[in-house]
Amino acid sequence: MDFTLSIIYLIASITFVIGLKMLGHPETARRGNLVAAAGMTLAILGTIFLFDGEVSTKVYALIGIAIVIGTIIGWMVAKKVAMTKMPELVSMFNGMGGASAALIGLIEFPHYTGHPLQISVILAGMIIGSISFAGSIIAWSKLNGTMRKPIRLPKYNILNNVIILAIIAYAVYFVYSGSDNYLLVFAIFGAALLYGILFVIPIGGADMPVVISLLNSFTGLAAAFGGFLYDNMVMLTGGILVGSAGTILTFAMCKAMNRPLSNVIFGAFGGESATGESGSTTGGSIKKTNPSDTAILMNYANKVIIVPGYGLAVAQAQHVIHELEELLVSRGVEVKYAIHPVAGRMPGHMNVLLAESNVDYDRLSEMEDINPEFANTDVVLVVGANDVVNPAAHNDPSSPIYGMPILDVENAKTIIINKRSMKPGYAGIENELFFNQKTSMLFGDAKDALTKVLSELKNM
Amino acid sequence: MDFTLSIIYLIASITFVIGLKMLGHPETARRGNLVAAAGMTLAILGTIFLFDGEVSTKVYALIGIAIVIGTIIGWMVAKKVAMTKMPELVSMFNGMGGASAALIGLIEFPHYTGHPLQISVILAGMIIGSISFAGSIIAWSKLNGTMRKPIRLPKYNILNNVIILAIIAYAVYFVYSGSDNYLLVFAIFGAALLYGILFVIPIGGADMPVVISLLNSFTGLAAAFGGFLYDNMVMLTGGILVGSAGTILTFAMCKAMNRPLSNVIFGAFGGESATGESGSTTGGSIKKTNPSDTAILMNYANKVIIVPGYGLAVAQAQHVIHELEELLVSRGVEVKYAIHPVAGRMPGHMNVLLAESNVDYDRLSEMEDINPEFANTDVVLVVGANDVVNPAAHNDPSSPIYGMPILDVENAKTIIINKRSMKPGYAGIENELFFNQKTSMLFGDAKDALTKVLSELKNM
Amino acid sequence: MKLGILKETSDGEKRVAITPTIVKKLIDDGYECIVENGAGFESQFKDEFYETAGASIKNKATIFKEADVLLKINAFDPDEIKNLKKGQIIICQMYHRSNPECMQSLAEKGISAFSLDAIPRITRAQDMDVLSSQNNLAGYKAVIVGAYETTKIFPLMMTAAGTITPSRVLIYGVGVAGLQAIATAKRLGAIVEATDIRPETKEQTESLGGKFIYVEPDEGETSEGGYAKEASEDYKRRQKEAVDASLFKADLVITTAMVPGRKAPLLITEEQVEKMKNGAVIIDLAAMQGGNCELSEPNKTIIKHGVKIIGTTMSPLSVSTNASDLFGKNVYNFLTHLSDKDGFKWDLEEEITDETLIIQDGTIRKQ
Amino acid sequence: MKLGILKETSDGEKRVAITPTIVKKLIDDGYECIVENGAGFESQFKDEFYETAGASIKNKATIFKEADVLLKINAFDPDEIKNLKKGQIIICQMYHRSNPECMQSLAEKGISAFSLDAIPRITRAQDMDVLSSQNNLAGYKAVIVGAYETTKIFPLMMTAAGTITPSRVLIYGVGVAGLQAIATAKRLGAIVEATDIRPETKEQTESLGGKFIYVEPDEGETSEGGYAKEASEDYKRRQKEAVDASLFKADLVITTAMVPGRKAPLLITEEQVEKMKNGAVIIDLAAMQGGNCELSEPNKTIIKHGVKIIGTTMSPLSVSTNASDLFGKNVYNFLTHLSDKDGFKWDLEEEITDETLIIQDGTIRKQ
Amino acid sequence: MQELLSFITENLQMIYIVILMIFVGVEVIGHVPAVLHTPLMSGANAIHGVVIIGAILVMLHAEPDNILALSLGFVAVVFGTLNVVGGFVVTDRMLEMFKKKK
Amino acid sequence: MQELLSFITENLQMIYIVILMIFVGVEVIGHVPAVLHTPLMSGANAIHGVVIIGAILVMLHAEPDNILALSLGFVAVVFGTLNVVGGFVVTDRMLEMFKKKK
Ligand SMILES: NC(=O)c1ccc[n+]([C@@H]2O[C@H](COP(=O)([O-])OP(=O)(O)OC[C@H]3O[C@@H](n4cnc5c(N)ncnc54)[C@H](OP(=O)(O)O)[C@@H]3O)[C@@H](O)[C@H]2O)c1
Ligand SMILES: NC(=O)c1ccc[n+]([C@@H]2O[C@H](COP(=O)([O-])OP(=O)(O)OC[C@H]3O[C@@H](n4cnc5c(N)ncnc54)[C@H](OP(=O)(O)O)[C@@H]3O)[C@@H](O)[C@H]2O)c1
Ligand SMILES: NC(=O)c1ccc[n+]([C@@H]2O[C@H](COP(=O)([O-])OP(=O)(O)OC[C@H]3O[C@@H](n4cnc5c(N)ncnc54)[C@H](O)[C@@H]3O)[C@@H](O)[C@H]2O)c1
Ligand SMILES: NC(=O)c1ccc[n+]([C@@H]2O[C@H](COP(=O)([O-])OP(=O)(O)OC[C@H]3O[C@@H](n4cnc5c(N)ncnc54)[C@H](O)[C@@H]3O)[C@@H](O)[C@H]2O)c1
Repeated sequence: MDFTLSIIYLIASITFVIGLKMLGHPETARRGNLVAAAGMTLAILGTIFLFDGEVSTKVYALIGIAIVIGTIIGWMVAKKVAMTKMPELVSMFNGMGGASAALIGLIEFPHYTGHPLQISVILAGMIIGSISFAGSIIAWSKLNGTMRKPIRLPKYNILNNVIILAIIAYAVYFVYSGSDNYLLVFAIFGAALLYGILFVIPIGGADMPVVISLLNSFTGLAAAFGGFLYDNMVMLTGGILVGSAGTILTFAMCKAMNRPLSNVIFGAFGGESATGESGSTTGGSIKKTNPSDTAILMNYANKVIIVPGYGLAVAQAQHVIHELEELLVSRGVEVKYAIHPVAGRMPGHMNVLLAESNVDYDRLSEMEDINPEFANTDVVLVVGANDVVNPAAHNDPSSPIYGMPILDVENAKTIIINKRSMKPGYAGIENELFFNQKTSMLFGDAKDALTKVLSELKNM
Repeated sequence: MDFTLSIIYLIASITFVIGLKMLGHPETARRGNLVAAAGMTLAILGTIFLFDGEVSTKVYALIGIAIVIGTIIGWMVAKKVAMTKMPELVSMFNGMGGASAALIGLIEFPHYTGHPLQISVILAGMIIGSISFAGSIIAWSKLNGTMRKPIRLPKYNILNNVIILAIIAYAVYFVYSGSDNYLLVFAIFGAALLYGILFVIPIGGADMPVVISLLNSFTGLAAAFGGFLYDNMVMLTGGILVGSAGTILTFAMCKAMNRPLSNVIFGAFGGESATGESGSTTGGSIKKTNPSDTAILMNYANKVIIVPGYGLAVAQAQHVIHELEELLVSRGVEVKYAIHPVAGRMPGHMNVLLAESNVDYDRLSEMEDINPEFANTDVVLVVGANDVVNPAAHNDPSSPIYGMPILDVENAKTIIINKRSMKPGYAGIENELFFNQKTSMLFGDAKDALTKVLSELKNM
Repeated sequence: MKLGILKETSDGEKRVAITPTIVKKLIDDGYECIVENGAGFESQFKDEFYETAGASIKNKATIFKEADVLLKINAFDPDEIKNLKKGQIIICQMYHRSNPECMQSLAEKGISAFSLDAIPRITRAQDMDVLSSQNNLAGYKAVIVGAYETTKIFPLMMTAAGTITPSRVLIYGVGVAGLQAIATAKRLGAIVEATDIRPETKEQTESLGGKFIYVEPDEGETSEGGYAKEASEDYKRRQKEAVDASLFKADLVITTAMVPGRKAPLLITEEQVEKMKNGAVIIDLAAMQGGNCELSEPNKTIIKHGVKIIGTTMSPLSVSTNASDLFGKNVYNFLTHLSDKDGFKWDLEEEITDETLIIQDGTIRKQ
Repeated sequence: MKLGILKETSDGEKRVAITPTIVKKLIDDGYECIVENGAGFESQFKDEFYETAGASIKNKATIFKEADVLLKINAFDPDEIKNLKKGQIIICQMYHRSNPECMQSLAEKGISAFSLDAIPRITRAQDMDVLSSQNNLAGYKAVIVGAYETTKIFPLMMTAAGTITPSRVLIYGVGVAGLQAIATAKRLGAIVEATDIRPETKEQTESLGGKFIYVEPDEGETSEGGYAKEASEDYKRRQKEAVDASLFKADLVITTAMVPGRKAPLLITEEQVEKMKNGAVIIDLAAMQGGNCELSEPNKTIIKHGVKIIGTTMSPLSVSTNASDLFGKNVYNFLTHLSDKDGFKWDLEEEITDETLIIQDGTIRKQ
Repeated sequence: MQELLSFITENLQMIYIVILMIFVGVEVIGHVPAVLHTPLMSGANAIHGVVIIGAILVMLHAEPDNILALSLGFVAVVFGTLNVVGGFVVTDRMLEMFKKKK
Repeated sequence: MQELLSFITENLQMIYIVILMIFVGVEVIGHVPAVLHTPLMSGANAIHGVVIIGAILVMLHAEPDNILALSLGFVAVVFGTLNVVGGFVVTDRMLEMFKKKK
């Protein structure tokens, strides 16, 4: 292989590693992405322009056109897409990568019949690529809303296992037999696509990110097989890197959701749905969040309002919340406490509590003063409060708290609610705020949860 | 190369990586060491028993004897050495590794004359090995007390640079000339030894751990060159691993000491000594510690006593210390506060402070009750107290505090003192406790420092 | 509508029903206000303050003559009732269930009367709830009085001259007053224990750093509309057993236990007082309702068996400035809920009006 | 050696110099103790308690006759001095510099006298320092008295009936009493500000959560042996400027500023009081030494310009149990430092003995 | 079996590379805050777009008249480019929220 | 120069391995608590004792009558063994303090 190209590939591999590393820290993430992109550009240009063999201009032109088309579409779509649609786009792009890998296998197959090793590599790449492609497309359409309900055929688990085993057995036979039957390859290709579809279809929309991450690492693997085939180091290393990092990421995501991976994938077959967890009776669906996301949101906010309630007192979390507030202030965030007149269980309960941890009196705002401020607040952190932020007081004349003035946290950009469960507060009524689009629930004892948020914040 | 051996080497390489990784976490560290040791044993046995060529029993016997001798000595010394002497032993072992690498070069040289690449690899391994060997021995003798004072020749910096440049130039010339003059090799060997000595000699004893870590990564590099030479993957990977990990570790150690590496190595030439920093006038030397060591010490202690003083109040660190105490208690550590009757600036100052953060009254002990307990206490954490733990009250009749009862923290196994500087307290007098063998100083504002300790603790 | 704000007549009462700040708000809302001279003096509100706020200062007789609505904190005394005119409306705390004769004479005058203590304990009415706002201050002040009266200090102190052990405070009844008492005593550094018949108060006590003495509750509901029900004999026995150890060690005991419409439960007998510490203090906030302590007498301080027993509900009176502030705000919220500047709404379907309107145009609606 | 413990005679004094616990320790050390009957009554120490501890209860005359050493808190009054016998030793707070006649009459009796207020402020003597131990309690109680007397509550409270703003407490003089006052007021939730002539008190104030009002100090040393020196006229002017804004907003003012051996500095003039809030309270702990407030009178409560001015040093007296505890411990430490069961050491080289022994066998050593 | 053995022996260094890369991948992700999970996934997704190099190679190697290979290759390159370009751009957009003050 | 180029091209995989190993080394150390610095150094020290394999190979390769090589090799093996055995044992002893309860 050409020396310069080798070095270029080496550099590209290194940028991938470094880029990925940088992606793992909020401050460097953006630059990391650029680093990896630069390495990728270098590798692509090198591959095209430093190619050793004879290539007709026609082919060059085709390649050029393909790249231009891909670039324009990719760029436009990525730039235009709404923030909320990004995950599905990632899924789509992932599918493209898988398809690309599968196609390579399909094309290369005839050239290598008879070399069992190469054939196995080709088949592996093709199968994995196809699964990833088909799975991603399903994931995309689920996130997209095209396919709404998880579809469950009977005996799912068994069916799926049978298919994948069949594919593997068939591939092994194929390699050993040394067959060069192109049609059979297409059959395998088709079976893999089918498996991809069946794999994702029963999984609920809320678990899609995990699935995408898994398929992402599949595609990495497929790319690595390509690297094996061509003895191309950058494909190999890049693919393996994504394969391993993607796998770890998948586990990390499951952990953040507090569920084992098997539960995400196979749990689906058990008929249990992700939204079924919310434990709510109104049937609306809630979003859960975790300390680390909470920390990031607050760290990058301009204005945070904390709404303490009885739960803060029960958890005796006044010291932690004060520390949190101080840290945020030291990072340049504007922080206030919104004190509802009947928060807690006695008049002035919140005041006693916060005075104990030396919260500055000037940071406490009365309800009337703070209510207009929620509209320009980035994050509201509701800690162990419930009735005092319940919009039923405005909306529901039949509610026992109807007519009570409340803190209008609904107007803020993001609402994070920390409590232990979906149980109601003093008034014993449901709170529709928990089901608000803008609301995320941070479940857990206030002291525990805030301590975790605090330590995440410190690590930023 | 033999297949089985390759796999064995592969496994060994992996154990090294995993072992090192495990060594980085307190809970897994010990097992990590064993994992790496197991891999090493495997690699050594494999090398001997799976060797392809014809070997006379005599040579086998010699190898056996050498290994037995090395094992017995190494084992005995390592088992017998006192805790405090361990760092110097590590230095010594490191030197042995360096010597071994250097010797390999010395022996192999004649076989490879004329292969410029091999010769450069051999020379590099030999030079680096020699420097590491000589440097380690000096480091050992410094820690050992044999060589006490840093020795400084005039124009040190220049002299050293000249020597190392000369060695490199000479080696390059050697490779290019294709010379096979064995004597010249010995000359380079000698020069490298000299450089190793000169390199370490001016550095003060307190900085030796950093130097050893640096030499450690040197030896790793030398081993890796050996790996190149023999195309031996386990040597290569093991050596590179230690080389890179050792370098990072060196920087980490410097960072923990709050000094740049250049300051450790070249600062020596500037005539500045490590103990000169203490800023004390009594000339005794103090030990500094850091939040992470403090956290580990307390985490693994059975009993910790906290001695609060006026500084705790100034820093308003009462909430943090309480959190620290709670965390330790939850980890099964027995924690008490020792309250000196005149700690702070008003009667009951510490009580007010600690009550504010809800410290349980039962955890507070009066001086008379707690004094006998220090003897079976693992760690005493003195936070912003000074006069109330000053042994001058017992020992120095001329002291203004002579005759005042104090907290006998001296009797504890380890004493950690947190304050911002070496400045005296209310009584305006020096405190010899700071210079006690058992004492480490944790400098910094109490709130800052304890917050750091706390977050280290949480990560354990 | 013309509102007349009267000076309180009961002994020791220092509060006033409406403060200058509230007068200003009422006038902004279009009401007229006339204030009896000296009404706010004891709560540090001078007559000038009222005048600045827009009220006119008049003497009692004039007010009774001119006002459409008469505002007071405590029930009207016979002298005052005599001066009422048909069609006038009065608002005050009447405790109508315990004062049937007074209701009778009011009805005879052909007036309408709203009682503030009858405001239902519903969420919507929280900002009119004078019992909560005043009991809250009572809880705070009871601790201050206790700290003032005992010969010990509250916090633990380890000093050169030896260690002072913290005082032990025991609180019976963890309602509004009890909770604030827990908070305040805790703030001052005492060891605080509390007990109540309603089991949910355990968590509430702990949320303020107090220790709860748990007594297994009677079977069935222990509370009703937020208030406690009466305890069984068996409960009382078990309560004594559980609390006695703490009682005999306590330096300060504050009792706040009440059951609406009944005599306050008897929680501390003379026999128990005898075993208490020499120098201990009992503050009985339920003294007016019969007292939680056998020996307590309303508005009196007694020393018996070495224990000082203070029977009072007067605690909020001594923080008259704040107490009047809150009371005034409650009344304001109540008033603007029931009426506007042109008159009352008389919406008898509405729960708050219905519950508080005791006498309507000379007819007694509630007994 | 026989120690006689006398009942205090001054008005309002509730403490006792030695408590039963200390009696026990003294007896264990080999001393003999006789206690005047009723001596501890007001501090909640009954005569039985002393007897249980090993003392015998006697009447005053007997004690004066039998005891080798006579112990009291306050200076001996003329009646008592009459009863002293040559060779007896007395220990109490004599304030010898302000009472030369009293010293004279004591000297004439040919006795020896130790004054507890003369104990030097050295580290070694901290556990005998009665001024520190009593001022500490005074600081605490001053805040409690303040909270008792004002018509407002201390903490901020946001309630359904509106928000109560926190009280503002201003403290002059951040010595032992001042610091404890800051701590206590802060605990109760007030906004606390303080000022002092010694600049090092800034950090101390802040270490308790208080806000310090900094006044640029005079050139040169501001303190001597831990005590403040007298302030210059210029300083006083600057101090007023800096503090006035806070003073006129304060709900409670506690003054503790003193300069040993001199009249207490005048910090609040009548003119300033006039501008203070209606209903504010001033507690002048320096009233006995001339007062920090122009209007204050020792042991009197005055209301002027709407401000209640309480002149007292009596604050520790009202926490007599603890005050006696600490005082007794101080005296015990002092006594065992100077003597053993067989008699005094009379080591005049030793600083504490030297400074406190005012009269030796009828000769006045210190003026 | 023998084939496999010899494969392993021949490609030993490749295997080292794969294993080490796995370690690197695992370590690099280490403790990433959860809020970065999505951008990280997206970034990794862009990186595996490196498969485009394979697609390019296919085309470069293809006979100019092998229509099937060329057209499939063409599609593969378009897909690959989509993966790469779209991947990096969308990641960048996701990460926009992290710019701002420290 | 040409030699170097060809060396690099020939040993490309080796270079990948070296670079990846460096990454692994760096990442593995990452954020190690300071108190583990010394044991970690000691453990790493034991690992580079892998140089003993070189020393063994030297002896294995040596002619049975090449006294110089054999004796130097002998010394090298002894040294290497010391490094390995001593290193692991002393590390283990250092780490004893970390055993105990969680
Ligand atoms: N202020 C007064 O004077 C007074 C007096 C009496 C009644 N009230 C009434 O009390 C209510 C006060 O409203 P609020 O919003 O403060 O309280 P709330 O409505 O009672 O809600 C408190 C919430 O805190 C959560 N919580 C409890 N312990 C927790 C812990 N350890 N960690 C995290 N969360 C915890 C609970 O949910 P989980 O169980 O799911 O964690 C609960 O939903 C009002 O309805 C008011 O009318 C007030
Ligand atoms: N309790 C009383 O009633 C009373 C009254 C008056 C005087 N005193 C005297 O005060 C002394 C009390 O002893 P002590 O040991 O409590 O205090 P200390 O001897 O005054 O020592 C306090 C130490 O805290 C350190 N410090 C200050 N601010 C700090 C911060 N923000 N973070 C960390 N450290 C900080 C200071 O060292 P750095 O500056 O280096 O940080 C100082 O050496 C005794 O001498 C006693 O006699 C007591
Ligand atoms: N939801 C609302 O709008 C609202 C408003 C104000 C108060 N409240 C609630 O109402 C409850 C009662 O308040 P309150 O202070 O006016 O009550 P209260 O004054 O009637 O009684 C005081 C306390 O004494 C207790 N008690 C009665 N008998 C007892 C006995 N035998 N032994 C021990 N304790 C006994 C009661 O349980 C109560 O906690 C409070 O918990 C408060 O939270 C609710
Ligand atoms: N080292 C020891 O053993 C020891 C023992 C007890 C007290 N002390 C120290 O001695 C100091 C004095 O204690 P104290 O309370 O007995 O003093 P004090 O009672 O004599 O005076 C009270 C305070 O008033 C202040 N003051 C005087 N003139 C003032 C003015 N014009 N304006 C404002 N403030 C003025 C003083 O600075 C002092 O802080 C304290 O700081 C204490 O820490 C030391």
